[in-house]
Amino acid sequence: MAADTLILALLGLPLLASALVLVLRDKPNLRDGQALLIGLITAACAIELYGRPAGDTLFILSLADGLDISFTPEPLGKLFALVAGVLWPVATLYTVGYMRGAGEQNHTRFMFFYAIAIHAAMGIALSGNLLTLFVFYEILTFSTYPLVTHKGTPEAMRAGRIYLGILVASSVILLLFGVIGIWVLTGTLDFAAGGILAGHIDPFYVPLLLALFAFGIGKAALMPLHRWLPAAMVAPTPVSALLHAVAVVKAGVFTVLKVAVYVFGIDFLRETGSSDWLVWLASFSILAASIVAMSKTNLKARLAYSTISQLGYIVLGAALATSLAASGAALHIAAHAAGKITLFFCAGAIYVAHHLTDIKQMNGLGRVMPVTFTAFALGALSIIGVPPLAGAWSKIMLMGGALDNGHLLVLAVLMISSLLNLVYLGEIVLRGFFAKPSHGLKSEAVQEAPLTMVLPLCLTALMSLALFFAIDMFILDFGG
Amino acid sequence: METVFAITLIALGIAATLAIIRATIGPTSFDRVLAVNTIGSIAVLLIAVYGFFDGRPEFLDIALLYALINFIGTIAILKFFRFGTLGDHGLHEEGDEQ
Amino acid sequence: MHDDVVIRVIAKVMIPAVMLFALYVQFHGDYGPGGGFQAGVVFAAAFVLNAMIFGLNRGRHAWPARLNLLAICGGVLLYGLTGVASMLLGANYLDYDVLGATTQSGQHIGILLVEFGVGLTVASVMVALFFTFAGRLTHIRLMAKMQAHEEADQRKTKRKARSTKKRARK
Amino acid sequence: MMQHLPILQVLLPLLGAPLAALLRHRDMAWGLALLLTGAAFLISIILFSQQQMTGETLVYDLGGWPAPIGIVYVIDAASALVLPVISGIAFVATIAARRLVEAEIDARDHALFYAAWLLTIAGMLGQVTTGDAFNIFVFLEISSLSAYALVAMGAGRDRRALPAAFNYLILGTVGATFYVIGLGLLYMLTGTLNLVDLSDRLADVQSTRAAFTALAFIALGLFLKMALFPLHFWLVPAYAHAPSAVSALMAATATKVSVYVLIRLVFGVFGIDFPGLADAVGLLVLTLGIAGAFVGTLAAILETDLKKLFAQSSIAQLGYMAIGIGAMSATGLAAAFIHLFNHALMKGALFLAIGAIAAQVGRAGMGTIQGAGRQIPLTMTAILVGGLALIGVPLTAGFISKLYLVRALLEQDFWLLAALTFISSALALAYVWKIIETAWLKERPKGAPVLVETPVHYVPAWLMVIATIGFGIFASPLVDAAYAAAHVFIGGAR
Amino acid sequence: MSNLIAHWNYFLVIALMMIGFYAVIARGNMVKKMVGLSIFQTSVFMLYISMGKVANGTAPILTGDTTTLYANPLPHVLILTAIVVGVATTAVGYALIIRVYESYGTIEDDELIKIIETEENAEAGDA
Amino acid sequence: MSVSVLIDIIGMVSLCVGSLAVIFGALGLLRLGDVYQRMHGTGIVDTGGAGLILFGLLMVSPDWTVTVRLILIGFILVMTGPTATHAIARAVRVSGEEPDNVKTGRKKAAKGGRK
Amino acid sequence: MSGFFVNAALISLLTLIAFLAIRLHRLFAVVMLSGAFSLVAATLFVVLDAVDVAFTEAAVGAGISTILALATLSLVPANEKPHDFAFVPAFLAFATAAMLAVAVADLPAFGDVNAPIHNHVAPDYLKGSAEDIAIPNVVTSVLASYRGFDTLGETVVVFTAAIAVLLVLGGWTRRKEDGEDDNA
Amino acid sequence: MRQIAISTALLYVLWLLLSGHYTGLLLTLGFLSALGASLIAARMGVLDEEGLPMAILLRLPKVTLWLIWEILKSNWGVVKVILNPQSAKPQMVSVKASQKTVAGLVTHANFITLTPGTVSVDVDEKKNTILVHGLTDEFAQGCLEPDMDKKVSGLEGK
Ligand code: NA
Ligand code: NA
Repeated sequence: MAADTLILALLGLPLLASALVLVLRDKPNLRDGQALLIGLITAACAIELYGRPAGDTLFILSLADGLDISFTPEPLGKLFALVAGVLWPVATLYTVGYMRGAGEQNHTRFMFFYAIAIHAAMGIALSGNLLTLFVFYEILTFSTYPLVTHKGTPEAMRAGRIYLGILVASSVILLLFGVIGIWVLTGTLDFAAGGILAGHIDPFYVPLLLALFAFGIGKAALMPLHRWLPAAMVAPTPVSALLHAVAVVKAGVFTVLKVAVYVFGIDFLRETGSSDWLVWLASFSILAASIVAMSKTNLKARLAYSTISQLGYIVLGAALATSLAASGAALHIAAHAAGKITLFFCAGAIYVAHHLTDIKQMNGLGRVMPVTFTAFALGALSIIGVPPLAGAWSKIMLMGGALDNGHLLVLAVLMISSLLNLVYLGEIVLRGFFAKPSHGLKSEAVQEAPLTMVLPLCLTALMSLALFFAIDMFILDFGG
Repeated sequence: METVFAITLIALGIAATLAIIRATIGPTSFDRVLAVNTIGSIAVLLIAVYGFFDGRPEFLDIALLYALINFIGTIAILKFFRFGTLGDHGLHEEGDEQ
Repeated sequence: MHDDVVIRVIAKVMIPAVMLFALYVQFHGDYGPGGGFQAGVVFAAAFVLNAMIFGLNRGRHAWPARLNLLAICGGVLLYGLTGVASMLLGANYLDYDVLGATTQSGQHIGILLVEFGVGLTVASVMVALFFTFAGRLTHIRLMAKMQAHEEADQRKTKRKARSTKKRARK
Repeated sequence: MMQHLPILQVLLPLLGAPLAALLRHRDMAWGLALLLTGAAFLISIILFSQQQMTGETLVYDLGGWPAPIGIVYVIDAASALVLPVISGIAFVATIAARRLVEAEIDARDHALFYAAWLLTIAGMLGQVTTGDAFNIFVFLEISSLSAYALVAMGAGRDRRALPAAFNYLILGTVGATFYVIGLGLLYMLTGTLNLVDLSDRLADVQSTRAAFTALAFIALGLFLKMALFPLHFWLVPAYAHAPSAVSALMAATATKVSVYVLIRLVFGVFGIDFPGLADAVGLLVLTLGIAGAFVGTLAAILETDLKKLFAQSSIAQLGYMAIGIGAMSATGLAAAFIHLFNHALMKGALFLAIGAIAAQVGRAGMGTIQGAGRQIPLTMTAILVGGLALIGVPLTAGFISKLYLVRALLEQDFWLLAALTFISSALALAYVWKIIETAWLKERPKGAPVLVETPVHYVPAWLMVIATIGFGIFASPLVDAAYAAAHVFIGGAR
Repeated sequence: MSNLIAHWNYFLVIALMMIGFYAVIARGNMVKKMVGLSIFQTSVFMLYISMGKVANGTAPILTGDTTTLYANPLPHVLILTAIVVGVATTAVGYALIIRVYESYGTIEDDELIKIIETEENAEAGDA
Repeated sequence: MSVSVLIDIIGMVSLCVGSLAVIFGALGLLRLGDVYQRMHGTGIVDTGGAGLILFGLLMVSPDWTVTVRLILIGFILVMTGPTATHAIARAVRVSGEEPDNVKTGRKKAAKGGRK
Repeated sequence: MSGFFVNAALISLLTLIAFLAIRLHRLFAVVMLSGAFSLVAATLFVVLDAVDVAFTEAAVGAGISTILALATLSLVPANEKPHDFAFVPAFLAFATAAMLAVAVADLPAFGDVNAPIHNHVAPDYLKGSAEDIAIPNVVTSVLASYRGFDTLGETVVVFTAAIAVLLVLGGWTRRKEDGEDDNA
Repeated sequence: MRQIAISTALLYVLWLLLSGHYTGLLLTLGFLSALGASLIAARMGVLDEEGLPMAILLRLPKVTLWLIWEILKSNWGVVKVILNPQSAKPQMVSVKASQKTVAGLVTHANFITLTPGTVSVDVDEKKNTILVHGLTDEFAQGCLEPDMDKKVSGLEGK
């Protein structure tokens, strides 16, 4: 198969799945089965594409002169496509289990928009220029809105408004502004190795332009634009998984990274020092979100703030503007994805099996749900950065990048944050395995969630482990 | 001859001014109608004389029109006063005038 | 106002003369002030005078509303179609040169036709305006009456429908 | 007959009006209107493609009298672009009109209604095509007078249409009179009324105060006509209380024509190099445009009646067109043309869809559409797409508009204005989302009237929706045409 | 001063225009607005006709004498059209005034606004 | 001293006297006591004033088309002037207005006029 | 110079009438003054050599407009609600006038034979009317031939007014409550 | 029918007097105009004995000079009153008219108004009386004299 065909497959398969979901809406098993099957094929395609050398640009159409829809399978994009592609079938399997287990309504609508969101994520990943990226970025926003408000309660509606308000407003006010600004400055929107901006702009304005992207990409949840993420916790857990691991926030930080690398160019950023301010903001975001996370006792809320903190790492990687840091950031996309999806799957499993959401009620739960809690522990350790789990590598590389760039204080930030991670994630593991049971469970017997949920979370937990060893495959070279 | 025309024009102007004063002070609406009707007559003469003054007397058609409009306008105003409408009034229903 | 004998008689004398004056103005626009528009207004003035003194109905009788509408539209169409005739004769729209044997006679014919169109439309429009404005009160009464009729009709049909149903049931 | 196309596209609806008035059967009047607007649409498309292919300016001498002596019709890149917008919308609106008019207007009035309908369309087409400054005024009045009557026809359902129509009449007439005053000064300075001739002869006297005052009066008059903030207050009641078909037609076309005339006069006659134009007038238009964008958007957010809401949004959208004009550059003008085109499509879709609802229940309030998404999905989807396009979501026509608008501002280094433009357009999300949420995410209240949709209800709106998306994806031809139109007035490269 | 003499006709016409324009925008009575509008428009007509005047000229109806100076006919033509447009607008305006009075019982702007506002508030209350 | 000069002089005198008559008529309109009396002032304008001025113009009329028009204007004024005056007078009477200090042979007319 | 005084007198008269017309509250008087205004304006047009315009203004302004206004007054209240002097509109009107006055000072003098408008296009009309069209009244030839399309438009405007008035007043689009009001 | 013919003829004469251009086209149009105006007038119902008082119209020249003299006399009389408004002694008198036709009665009333100093205020068709407002006693009494009444009745013929 040619690379072009693979790209089309990655974009088209989720659409096909969504169409079939509608067609097969009256036959739930068939509907969910085909989604899973297509998800697997998509994953295979993503893996296949990842293994290919960088390919040519696939041109789709031109909206107008200089405004094209095109796709370029560059390494960073392929990595994100891989993350999304591989996690999709897993998440689908889990979704099926969760939706049936928790008795949610409107299953078809949910599956439909879920597939569309994957389509949008693929589009973002493989986008060949800023316009394409922006288009799919917006599709992702609008397609996930029905998922966030899925429950239809006033609370869900309010959350949906915050979600849409922040994401759309930031993107159509700031991000689009930045995109058009670059279009006007350089005359092109195509991504290019080494960036396209050098020589087209007075360095004085670069930090401002960078700010348009840093804040315009609301999905990166950089403080203070993070409010939507905790608000969206009202949605069913598979949505949280989608938001945090597979598509939404990953798309955000991916976009930041991609813009830094292929539009600004990391060398240009470093030489002009334009991203220094972002280093500090990301650092602040990392620490502040960690501290907030510690104060939350709702499991999903805590995980949400954890995500905000972790996204800071990736933005930090982009802002440090060294090859090593950027590679670390890219790796962290994958590492955090595997880790965080595990954690959310576990949270969902806990909810489905025992209807628990508060951490304080989970004392001793590890003995009731040993598999789930083991997986949770693995995910948590990966995120904390403990070898032999994936998160360790990315943190090391980020530290190395900070050293390269002379940002010694960032080292301290990374250390402190790891410590904080340990505290707020470790607490859950410790409570689960070692605390005296405080909940009103009838028996101490093992009582796990359905297999369709346990299987995915085991898979993702193992991925975290596998990633650590397959690290060679995931170190991208951005030159410079 | 020009001078005489000019004198006549001035005289007509003075007369028009006097009539406008009457139209302004009223006191009854009929005074105003009467004054406006008079202004109309004066205007007819003014245009006629001005045509001669300007050497283009063939524009008397305009004076003729003025005279007609003046009459119709006065009738309209009076009708409006007496019946409160320009159309069918009071007793008459559609189709039984006369 | 026909109860006032002086006004009545003088109006009767004036009205035909006013109409003729209007037509004079219509057809002498080439030589002096005036033309279709002015003629139309003056012609309408005759109708207005007539209607004010002898009542709207006699005016409507002399010049029925449907005919008036036809005249309103006919004037515009006469003007517009004169231009179309130029087009059919191979010239640009409203180019009168081709309408006659010579360009001058063509121009004269064209101007005569379009001015007549203007006069026709303006006269009938002014008449329509006067009748509509002055006839407003009557119109309101008429509409109320027709509305009442319609409602009564509807009620009747409903009643009939109901009774047929009843009968059918029986 | 081919050489007569420039006049025919105006003449058909113009002379169709008296014919329609004479018809006794309403379907015949409608059929005639449909036929004639369709023909005008076809002709304008032929003219457009002809102009695109040859790139030449077509001049048609009316009465056979050449330019400064007689009145000419001009088909150039600019008029060729705007004509299909007007006639196309008119055609689609006429398709929709049948059902809407049937529901809202007494059958005895239909023949006259369609006569006025054709007149307003002919008036707009005439303004776009003519190359004579005074002829613009005449056709402006044809379209305006008939529009006053059409708006007043809303009184059958909503008596507020009457004062709305009256205020519209007063302000419209004041606007037209201002235009005439400005034109008088121009004529006094140059001795001609032909736009091209005016432009040539104005060069000698362009530094006089009189010339600048002429510009000011013409611009002011047209600002009123195009409802530029703060001269916009007549528009909302007029559009909101008019019959639905009329709202759709007018919201999509009427003010656009005035925008076009403004461009034609300001850039085509005075020219970009006219002293004081770029600094004084440009700055004023930019300021008013951005202020209008905010005021219109904020007012729309507070509205609960859909027609009013989108009428307020029109104020904002006109503000964007003004911004394009105020940028005083080729890109700016192109952006104005693009938005003129696109906004016509979006507003057409929105008002046709809302009209389909209003024709059933009388008033399209938020309560009416609550939970209507499932009952009339196609209609509500049309509103959804139209709304998204107003925000400027990618792959809709609105996105392209915004892209070029901001580009124009950035090219001139108006960074702050560009930022404000972005902010105001993002605010549109608030009112669009209010509608989407109400229609799609809330349950239909018990006892709410059952809404239906049949092809007559949604097909016209969907034609516009398809165009909105089509021109959002394949924008290239439009952008090229818009640039060509802009280059009629301002030279220079893309 | 010489300017004042040379343009006196224009200045007077402008003063007149001001009165009409004031009436349109300041008066709340609809009939008054219409009267103001017609004064405003008529004064614009005068502006045009003043332009067309040629000193020592006569009306543009040819006499056959080649030395005669004629006034410019074009402003006359334009104003003829404008007068017609004006009366058309006036007719429509008065028709609307009649209907407004019939439905609202007033033709005063401020009273109308009050009625409409009350109505709309009530409507919003229902919604 | 030809006939034409004589005619010119007659015309001039007629115009001047007519001017005076018009002014007196207008003065009467202004000075006389009530609306009935003022009608007599209008009468002067319509008859003496208009007649003399038109006659004066007639004397200097350059060709017969002008003559015809002057005569027609005179005719129309003669016909409409009194009619209008009478119509006003009648309207005043119908409205119930009685002339000032007048010895009237009739009782007040029945009330009519506007509702 | 005599023209100066005739014009000045007429325009002063017009100003007086206009001033009175907007001051008075009795709408009937206002309408009558407006009719008188048109008559005087028409006279001014004669003085300015615009005989066709004068003819039209007399027939329309003093005739038709007055009659329509009277017909309207017979259906609506006869008196205007008194209003205070409005400063903002007065200022706007004054500003507009001032702007125009400044502009007008730049224009060719009143009656100037050498003004551009008398030397461009207009001579073509005067010449063409004599030679090409052979009609003495140049206004007619410009109106009906040179600018015949404008006049078609003008006719359509009149037609439009009729349609509009028939729709608004003669039409059937009335709500039931309205009808009940009328009968009361 | 006869009235239409008379009216057409009269109007055509009026046309010929006004026109001044005697081309075939205009002569034809003139005739058509006269005819058209007459036909419409007939449809309006204004072409009857009242509207077309041929007898009076034809005899009118006979009294013109007398009328002009009367007008001039009364003009002078009114001017005197205007110069001294206190001398006005207004009066209303009812004049008995002897005319047999309505047109004659109207002519009488208009003659009264035409001579300043007297205004016909009301004309009663049935009683054949004219109510006259006189500016002074003399004017009012002048009306009561049968001079004018006889002249007008003479116009009616028979
Ligand atoms: Na003419
Ligand atoms: Na007398």
